Amino acid sequence: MFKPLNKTLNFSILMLFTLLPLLAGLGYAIAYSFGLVGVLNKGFTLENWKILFSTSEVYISVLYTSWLAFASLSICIFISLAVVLAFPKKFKSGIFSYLVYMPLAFPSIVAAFFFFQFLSNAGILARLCHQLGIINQISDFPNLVNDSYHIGIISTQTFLSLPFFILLYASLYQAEKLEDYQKLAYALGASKKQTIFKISIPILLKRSLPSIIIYFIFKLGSYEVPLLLGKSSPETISVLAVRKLQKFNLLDIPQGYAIAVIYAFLVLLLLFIAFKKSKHQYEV
Amino acid sequence: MINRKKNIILLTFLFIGSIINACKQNQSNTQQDSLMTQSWEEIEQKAKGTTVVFMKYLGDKKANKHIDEYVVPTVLKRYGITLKIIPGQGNEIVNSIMTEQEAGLAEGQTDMVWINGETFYQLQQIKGLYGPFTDKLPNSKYINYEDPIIKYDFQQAINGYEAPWGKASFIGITDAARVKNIPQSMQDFEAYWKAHPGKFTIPLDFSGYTLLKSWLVEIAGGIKELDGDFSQEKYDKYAPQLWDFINKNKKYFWKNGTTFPASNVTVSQMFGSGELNFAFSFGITAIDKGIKEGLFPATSKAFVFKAGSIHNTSYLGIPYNAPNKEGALVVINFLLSPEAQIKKSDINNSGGMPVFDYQKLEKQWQDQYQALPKIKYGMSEEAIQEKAIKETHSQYMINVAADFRTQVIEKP
Amino acid sequence: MKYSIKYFILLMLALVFTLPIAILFLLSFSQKWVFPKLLPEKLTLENWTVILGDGHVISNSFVISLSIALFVAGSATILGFVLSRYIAYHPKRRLLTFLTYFPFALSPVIFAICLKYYFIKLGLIGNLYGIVLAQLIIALPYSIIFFLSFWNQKVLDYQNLVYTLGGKQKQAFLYITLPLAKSFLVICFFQCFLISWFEYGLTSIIGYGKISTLTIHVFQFINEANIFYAALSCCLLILPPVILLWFNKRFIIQQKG
Amino acid sequence: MFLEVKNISKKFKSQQVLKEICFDVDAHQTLSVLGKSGCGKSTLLKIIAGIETADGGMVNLQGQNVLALPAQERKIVYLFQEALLFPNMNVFENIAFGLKIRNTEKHIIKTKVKDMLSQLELDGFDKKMPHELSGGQKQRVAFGRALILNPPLILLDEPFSSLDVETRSNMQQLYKKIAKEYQITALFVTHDLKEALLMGDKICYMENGVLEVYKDKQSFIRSEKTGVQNEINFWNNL
Repeated sequence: MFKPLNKTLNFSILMLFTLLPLLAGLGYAIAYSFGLVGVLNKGFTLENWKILFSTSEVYISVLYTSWLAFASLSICIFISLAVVLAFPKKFKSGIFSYLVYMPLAFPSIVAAFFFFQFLSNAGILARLCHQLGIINQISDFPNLVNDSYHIGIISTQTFLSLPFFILLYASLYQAEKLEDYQKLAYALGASKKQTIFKISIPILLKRSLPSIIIYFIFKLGSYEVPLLLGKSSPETISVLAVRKLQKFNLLDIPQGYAIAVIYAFLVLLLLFIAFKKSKHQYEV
Repeated sequence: MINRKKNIILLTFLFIGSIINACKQNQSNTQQDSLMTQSWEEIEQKAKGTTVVFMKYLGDKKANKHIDEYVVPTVLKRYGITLKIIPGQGNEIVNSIMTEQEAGLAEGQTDMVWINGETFYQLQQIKGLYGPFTDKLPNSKYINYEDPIIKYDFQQAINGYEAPWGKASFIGITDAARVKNIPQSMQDFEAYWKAHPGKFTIPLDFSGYTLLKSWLVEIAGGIKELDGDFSQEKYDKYAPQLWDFINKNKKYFWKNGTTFPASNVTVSQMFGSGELNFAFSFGITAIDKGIKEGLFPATSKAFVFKAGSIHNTSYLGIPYNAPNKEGALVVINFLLSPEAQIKKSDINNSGGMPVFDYQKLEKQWQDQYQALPKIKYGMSEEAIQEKAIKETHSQYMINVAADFRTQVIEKP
Repeated sequence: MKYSIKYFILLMLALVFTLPIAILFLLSFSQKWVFPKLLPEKLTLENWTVILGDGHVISNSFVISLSIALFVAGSATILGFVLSRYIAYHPKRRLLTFLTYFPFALSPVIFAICLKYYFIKLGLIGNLYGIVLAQLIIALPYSIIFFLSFWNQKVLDYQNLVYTLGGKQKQAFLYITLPLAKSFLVICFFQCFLISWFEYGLTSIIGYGKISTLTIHVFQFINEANIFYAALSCCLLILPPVILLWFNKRFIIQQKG
Repeated sequence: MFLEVKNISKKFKSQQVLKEICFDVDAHQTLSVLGKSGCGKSTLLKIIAGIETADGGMVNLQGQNVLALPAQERKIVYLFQEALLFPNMNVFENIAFGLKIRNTEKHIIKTKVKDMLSQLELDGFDKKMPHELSGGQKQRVAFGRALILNPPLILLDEPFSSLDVETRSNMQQLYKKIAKEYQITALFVTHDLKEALLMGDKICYMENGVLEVYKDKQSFIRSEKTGVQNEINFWNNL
């Protein structure tokens, strides 16, 4: 402990927890999807991949998952930027510096459960509308969960990632000396609007880009929220993969693994981009 | 350094390769072993002090409570067996056993499972069950294994590989106060949906798929047409009509048919809250249970779809690699006993129909069974029995489940 | 006028952050709550007394979850601290960091599905060892990545300074590195605790339902539509992080001062 | 000779940072090393201090080759560009650190540190935390932390470069005074021409990993590459 561990030992432990599970897991998924392992598989075949690509299910799922991640992140970034630029000091001390952490105490499953109770047709918001005389019966209330516009999922995801981005921008605001830049911009004759849109936002966005990509990857993999609040179709990648692996048809299992492989490569690609974008920055 | 890295990567691949090879080895087919030659007393003796892991569906609050408060403590007190309940149903069970098989594990994680239909069929396909074992159970004497509803699980002979636990019949639930003329045929339903949009949906679980099968039977003109082995030809003939029927009408469903709830539990809740006018159940006692719980309105009524009430039995099985087969046998035997069966049938507990043959019971059990609180709101056992129809082959269930997704859910 | 809008926004923000907790607690004390009643008909302590009563599954799960989370957080923090140092000063730092990011970024459920087979093979399914190992696979990379920003040139300079002043490695570690890393260690421990404490998909697959952590119970209660118990177990899940956050927050502020 | 450095070379990847460096320093003398940033000065100091390895060569301190010794045993103190006061310790504890890890008795530490504090004109600062000090004060504490060990050799890596002009000249004066008093032998690295001339008894110039030693200040001033001539011309032409 006091001495830096032996290099080989260090390397081995690191590989044990990073490369090994990765290669082993991915190797298994690939082997399964090509029919090389599995009780019901009968040797090498391309059939599973062919079936997978012959239906639109998987394309739609990838697009849908990306869209959900994109939408919730955009809203979240928009709110965080607005809030931080409006109240740059609120989150450094005082009650808000504590409150802002609250959503961090929510596992996704709890957040999903709460938003279901809050937004569903017989939920708290609907009851409130009923009491206020806005709606007369359950069916008058708009669909906010399991809905076609994915409002339930997007609100939950936004709620879950809000503290991260608020705190990120609040600290970047200070670290990047944004106040000085703003003053400089004013001194050079920029209007308030110009300063916000030409100086503050571009600086914050640029600095946070790697974090945004990493967060995007996390959102791609989210499982509990779309499981509880999503529609039966389309499904996010994780939900689709798990369904293929655990639901009725045993012959779907290899396809489930194929989806896992596709997802893993997608993550790899995005990570690669995130790394390219951050030459000297490793923090999330 | 680089060399070492290469070595490790190489080792990893070797590791994966060896495991893949291990999978290809023959799975053990030695089902019969010394276990069955033991006397029942020896089995009970061996089971004492052990733990039995029981994987079952945990979607029914009351049934869970019954297991927790009656079955688990009784088994512990009487046989010294610790019964551990873990959640899992249908394909999750198949999947778990299958992965264990792939890993070549002699001892699995579960000792007994609650299964039927396609799960049994799939487990048999992968030789995932231990058996035959029902002959060994002393309490088998109360059960008529020749009764077709017990002998065949979704048209598949059980051959002693699973022991019956409960009988079920598929019924619809509605609220007489809200629905004056209860629809029964598909035509009735179509008319009803158009008149009252948004009040109906199909859960994506075995309840929903059984409803779909009921309609498939109705389209086929009766269960006779779909009796026996799975017929792709017949399926291809009738299923498209079913999908047409639903696609034509789904805009009148809950949330315009753009989504379907994951389980009947949700549907029952929405029925209770008035969001939906129909729910489904496999137990004739479900309505009494629901009213008692305060979930359903007192005006709730049971009804049978035009095709009839699909009857099936659910069973208890033992995975081929169960580490504690003796314990599982003892627990299963207990669950088959008249005492446990009567307790289970009580509407205050799980409800549903017992699997014993009433005629084979001793007098005291007959009396006890008669003394159970009678159903007040649902349909009587006799009334449903009249309309009972057989289950179709499991492959219909598998196909209906898969095609409902591709033909209905994923079609805009 | 301008100020009132600002305060309104702040008020909304405060509501967004607090309302969920308030509602979950309200639900956990409720029993009958039929539409369209805004408030439950019955507020009672019964749910809590039943669940926190002797030997109830939930109180057991609480202890199990807590032990797993503490253990995972502890080992991930220590191991991550050591391993991140190795990576930070490694000539192939970028490559190693990239490798570490991968298990961290991958969806735990999908990861679990792909690894389940090996866990079964190694007898690590359905027991605590398996869960701890599986969660470590997720938490350790986080910890490593977290500490990478700690091991900068300055820390190295501090250590070298101690050496040139005649300090041994042990002394440099105890007197300098550890105090410097204190706030990092605390925050990392907290985050790893949360990773384990919140984990559902991976734990349910590797734990096989045999190890019933709190999140698994939440899911089960949701599945059987038992919303009051679900809310209660949600509250149990939220409470420790909220408390820890409070201390953590104070700790961070103290460090800055 | 007190310190003899012979043929020290260092390569980072493909870049030759130090090329066959040779020089020596007499006891109680300060050698200034002038060079632009990135010329290899810091690397040279780090090799002598033992926190960087050399590819080849020899460093003799009081007749002993120290290259094989770990940093802890060389008794050479390296002063970084930044003061690097331990943020978790107050001024007293910072200065006492080297003594404490040598398990020196408490009362001895106390007197020694007190003396050092007054030498450094820091009386009454003992309870202050590093973040409460100014840049010059921090640098003085860092000095004290090194001097209290009575090291045979001190390596100073641009210690005053981050200070403002006034503090800087104060510190230079203070250093001269203390160097004399404690009979310090030191290597003083700087990129500032004036400072190099001021601080060093002897001066050398480093460029692209090559070190040139001038036998006296006059030859240093006359040399073309050191930039002294430019400077003189500039002032003359004003």
